[in-house]
Amino acid sequence: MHLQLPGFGEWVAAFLTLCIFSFLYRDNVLYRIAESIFAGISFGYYVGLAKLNTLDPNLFRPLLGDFGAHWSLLIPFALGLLLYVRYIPKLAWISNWSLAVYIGYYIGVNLLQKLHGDILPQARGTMIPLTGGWGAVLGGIIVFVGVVTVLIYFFFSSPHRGPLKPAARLGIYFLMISFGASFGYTVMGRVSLLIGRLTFLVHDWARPLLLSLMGG
Amino acid sequence: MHWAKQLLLVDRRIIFLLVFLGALIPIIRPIGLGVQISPPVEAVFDAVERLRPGDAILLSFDYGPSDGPELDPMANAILRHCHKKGVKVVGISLFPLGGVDMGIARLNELATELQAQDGTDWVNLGYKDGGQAAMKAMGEDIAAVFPTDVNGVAYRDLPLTRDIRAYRDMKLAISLATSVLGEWWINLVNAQFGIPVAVGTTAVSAPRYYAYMEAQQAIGVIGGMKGASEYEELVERAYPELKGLSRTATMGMDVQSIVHVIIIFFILFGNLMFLLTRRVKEA
Amino acid sequence: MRVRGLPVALGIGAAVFGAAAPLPVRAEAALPIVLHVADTPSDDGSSLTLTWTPDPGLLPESLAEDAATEVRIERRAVADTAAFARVGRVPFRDGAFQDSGLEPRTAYVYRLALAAGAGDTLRSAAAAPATPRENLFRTQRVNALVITLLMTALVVGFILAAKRGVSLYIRRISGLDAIDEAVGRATEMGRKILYVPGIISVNEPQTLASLGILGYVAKLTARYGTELEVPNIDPLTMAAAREIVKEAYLEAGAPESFREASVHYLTADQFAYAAAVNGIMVRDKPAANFLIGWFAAESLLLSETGQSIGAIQIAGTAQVTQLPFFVAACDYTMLGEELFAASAYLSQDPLILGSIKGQDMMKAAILAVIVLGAILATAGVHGFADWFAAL
Amino acid sequence: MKRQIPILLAIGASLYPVVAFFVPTRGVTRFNQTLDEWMVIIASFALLLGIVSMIQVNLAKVRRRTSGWPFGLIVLVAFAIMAAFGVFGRQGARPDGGLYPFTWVFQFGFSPLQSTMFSVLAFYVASASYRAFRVRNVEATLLLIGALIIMIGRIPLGEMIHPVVPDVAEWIMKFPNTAAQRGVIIGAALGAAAMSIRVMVGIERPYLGKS
Repeated sequence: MHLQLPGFGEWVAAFLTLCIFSFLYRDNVLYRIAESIFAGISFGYYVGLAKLNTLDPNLFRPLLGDFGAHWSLLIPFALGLLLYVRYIPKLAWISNWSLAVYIGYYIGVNLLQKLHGDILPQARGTMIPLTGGWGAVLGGIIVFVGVVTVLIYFFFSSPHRGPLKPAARLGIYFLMISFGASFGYTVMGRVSLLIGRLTFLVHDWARPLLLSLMGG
Repeated sequence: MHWAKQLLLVDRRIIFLLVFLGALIPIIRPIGLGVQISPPVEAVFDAVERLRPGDAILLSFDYGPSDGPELDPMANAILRHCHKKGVKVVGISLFPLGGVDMGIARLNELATELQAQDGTDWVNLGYKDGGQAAMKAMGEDIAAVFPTDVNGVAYRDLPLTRDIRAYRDMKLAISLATSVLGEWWINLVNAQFGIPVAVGTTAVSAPRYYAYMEAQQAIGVIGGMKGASEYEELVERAYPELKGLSRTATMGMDVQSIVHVIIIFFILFGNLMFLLTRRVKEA
Repeated sequence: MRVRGLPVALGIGAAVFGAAAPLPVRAEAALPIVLHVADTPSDDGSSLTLTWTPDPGLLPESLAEDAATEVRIERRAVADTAAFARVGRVPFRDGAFQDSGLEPRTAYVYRLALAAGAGDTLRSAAAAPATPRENLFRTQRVNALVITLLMTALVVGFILAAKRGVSLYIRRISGLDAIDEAVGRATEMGRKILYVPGIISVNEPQTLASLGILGYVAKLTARYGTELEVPNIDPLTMAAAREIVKEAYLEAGAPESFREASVHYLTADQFAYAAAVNGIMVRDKPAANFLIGWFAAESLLLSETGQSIGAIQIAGTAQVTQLPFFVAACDYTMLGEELFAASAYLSQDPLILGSIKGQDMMKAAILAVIVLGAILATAGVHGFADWFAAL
Repeated sequence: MKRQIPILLAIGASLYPVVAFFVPTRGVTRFNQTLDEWMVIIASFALLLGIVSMIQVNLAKVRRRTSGWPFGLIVLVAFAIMAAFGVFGRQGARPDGGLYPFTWVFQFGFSPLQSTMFSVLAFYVASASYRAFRVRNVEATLLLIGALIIMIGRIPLGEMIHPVVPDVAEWIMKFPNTAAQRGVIIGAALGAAAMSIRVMVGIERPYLGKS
């Protein structure tokens, strides 16, 4: 495989990667520069993304291409623009109209997503018949007891006294085991990211650089 | 126990160095440890394996570059699997910070690796804003949400999606998700439109999806780089002719094992010192 | 395969109805499958559902065993006399097909076609004409309607009650006792208290809850004369925090000991902020650290440095991904909802109080339903649990 | 008038998806579909809303030369260049094989920056594991035991120690973890639903802003 010098892209990426890693030593100006470039690019990316992927195909092109059929798109267009009027003090109150529609819509969608898509199936999934092989029964009991005690732990209308005290205690133990699992998985996730970066530095940048230098 | 106190307060940067070396060595000299398959990943593999040539699936790239090391290998393995099965892939993205670019990269890599054809084997409809709004609208009419693909070709003119109007015309939706988007595919799309959903997620969010899977709201979950390496293994076992293609997750797991051992040692050693110093104080 | 939107009732209906109809003589050309077509319930009147008994015996021997045998669905509107059009292809074994995109109030006739090899096609007798009807309510979603109405009644009811001054009981969150103890210890040691209200602005509920708890801590430090410092990453949160601390010192009767600079702004960048707060911790060695509010990955840096300088640390967040690290590194952690319950307990704000009470009652209802469901399921009664299915 | 209209709009916009969830008639579903498609466009504008305040903050910082103003300038310049590549250019690969500038800057600028920023956390997890995670009480002990089992069970080392280790890890995920996650999902869902209801009945009005 012919290894040539790492391309300009690899050099830029490697430089920025090392700038961020320099924060591990201590906070320094190189890190702050890279951090600012990151903030700037991400905001600029949103602009290009929205224009290229939504505003052009779903709004501008239909309006300009065939206005007759798509005139109703002027309504979302107007509501979208009105959002920006909040930066003009005198007219700020109008922007609340489109904000109300925007926030209201997602509130309505979210309500049923949580009640119908989360609470109903999760509650139903806990109504487990305690029958079948001992493994399934044991598992079923643990899930049932776990859900009940965790819900009791997060119950605020009565003090944790009498039977509720041991139940809440058991609930916190279930929570701790699941936090342990999340901890383990998070460590896995963070390490995977490190592997990704070091693999890039070694295979895409350092090795082609060294080999081509040695190769003369 | 003075030296124990001293050891506990060692400078943070020495620990950084240890982790750096622990990660670097296996990257330069891979070890090649085996891969153990877990049921949630096998469930997703079986779901794709049951599909028939000509069936279509929806693959949503709902992640960004910082999740690449975990989810890119998953995307590669799933795309190779679908290609081998003759399953059509409809690629979209609902994640703003880079989802569309991850999709472009993975599908182009499939095209170069297995000569899959844009437009007939797969199609990339690109990114759309709106999150739940786009998910709900695709329940009735995908073309209304994605009037064109990422290159500007009209939805109607794409041969692959000619008879795909909405979710019901596809057999499975797989979301490669980092944030809460993966949960929306379950508690909104699966709950209200019935299409089976599988989620490939970063390790950080994997534990949450066991609760959904156990309630049959998701057919399976591929969790983190470990899950990706399992799917890579399953695909290679089923399709030996794919051997030789890059398996970044499986290679990554070597490093994962070494760094895990280091961190496990840190936790045990740190707590041993903690217990020793505490006993000294009490004595 | 469960066909979308095919409720259990229709399935049973088809089986019963199928048995009653006289079985046609086994004609060689005709496919002896009896097809039933009915309006798809809970839809906008553009869909009909076809069902048939997927008995392999009805198929020619050559195809009977093959599970993947597919039947073609053919449709013709009763009004137009044109030939049957092909509208779909489904495995015979499915026993059902849902046709959509139809005109409401228009009668349609369906039949099944099977390619029986050697070019000839077997066709079933045409089913009785059926007309798709527009339905007014998705009957299978009555469970969602019940839970939505119940939840709305509880939340709105308790909020109105709280506003009318009805006293609603919420238990004292044990996290508040941990706060009292931490402030007490800091006062004994005569060292500073550091309060970090999270890294997001005031539009986040967790930040508002944290500011409520900051008011409580500030009243204690004002009364005991302990030094309090509140470093900020967000200008709006800082302004709100400064107001709350000033008012707390006023209420505690020590307005003169309130120092404006104690609530100050550091930087906007997540990791630079964590590094700066770590600098304060290492330099001033506060006796107690409070990390309460919305946190991301920098929670790790803050709690680690706090632990290494021996400070007593109280944390609180609803960010589930950060809770494991706070629990492992801090002396006490308020988990998720406890953060909101603590701020409701302190502020007695009717809006938050009423909401938490409403949620609590729903939790009690869900608990009862789960216990009842499990008992019934164990006793073999699955209808109760199925009622909760999300269709 | 300035307050009633937004309140009515918010209540209407939140009730409509709920009605469309239950009522499948042709008229209701058709407008529901239109509203979803419109919201995709409005959400696109909302996504860019934060940019105006970002520009205001950084412009003020540069104009007043407050501490760290050069970094504010870098943010604005990087923003302007990237936005220009997006608005005037295209995305994806050029026909001749290279990348359009918008995608090039993303792949070689944004992507390494974001990935590296998050990969730094692996170092912090490691140092916190050594210096901060202590079995100081029963809860922390249970947490660390669970973590160790999962971390060992999820790497090939676990299987080398004993073939049952990965199964124990899987069992923990399938039963105790599922139970606790389910409790948290139900709790969080109730909290979010309560917040939605407060806005839907007009008790809480987050859209009215500071006016």
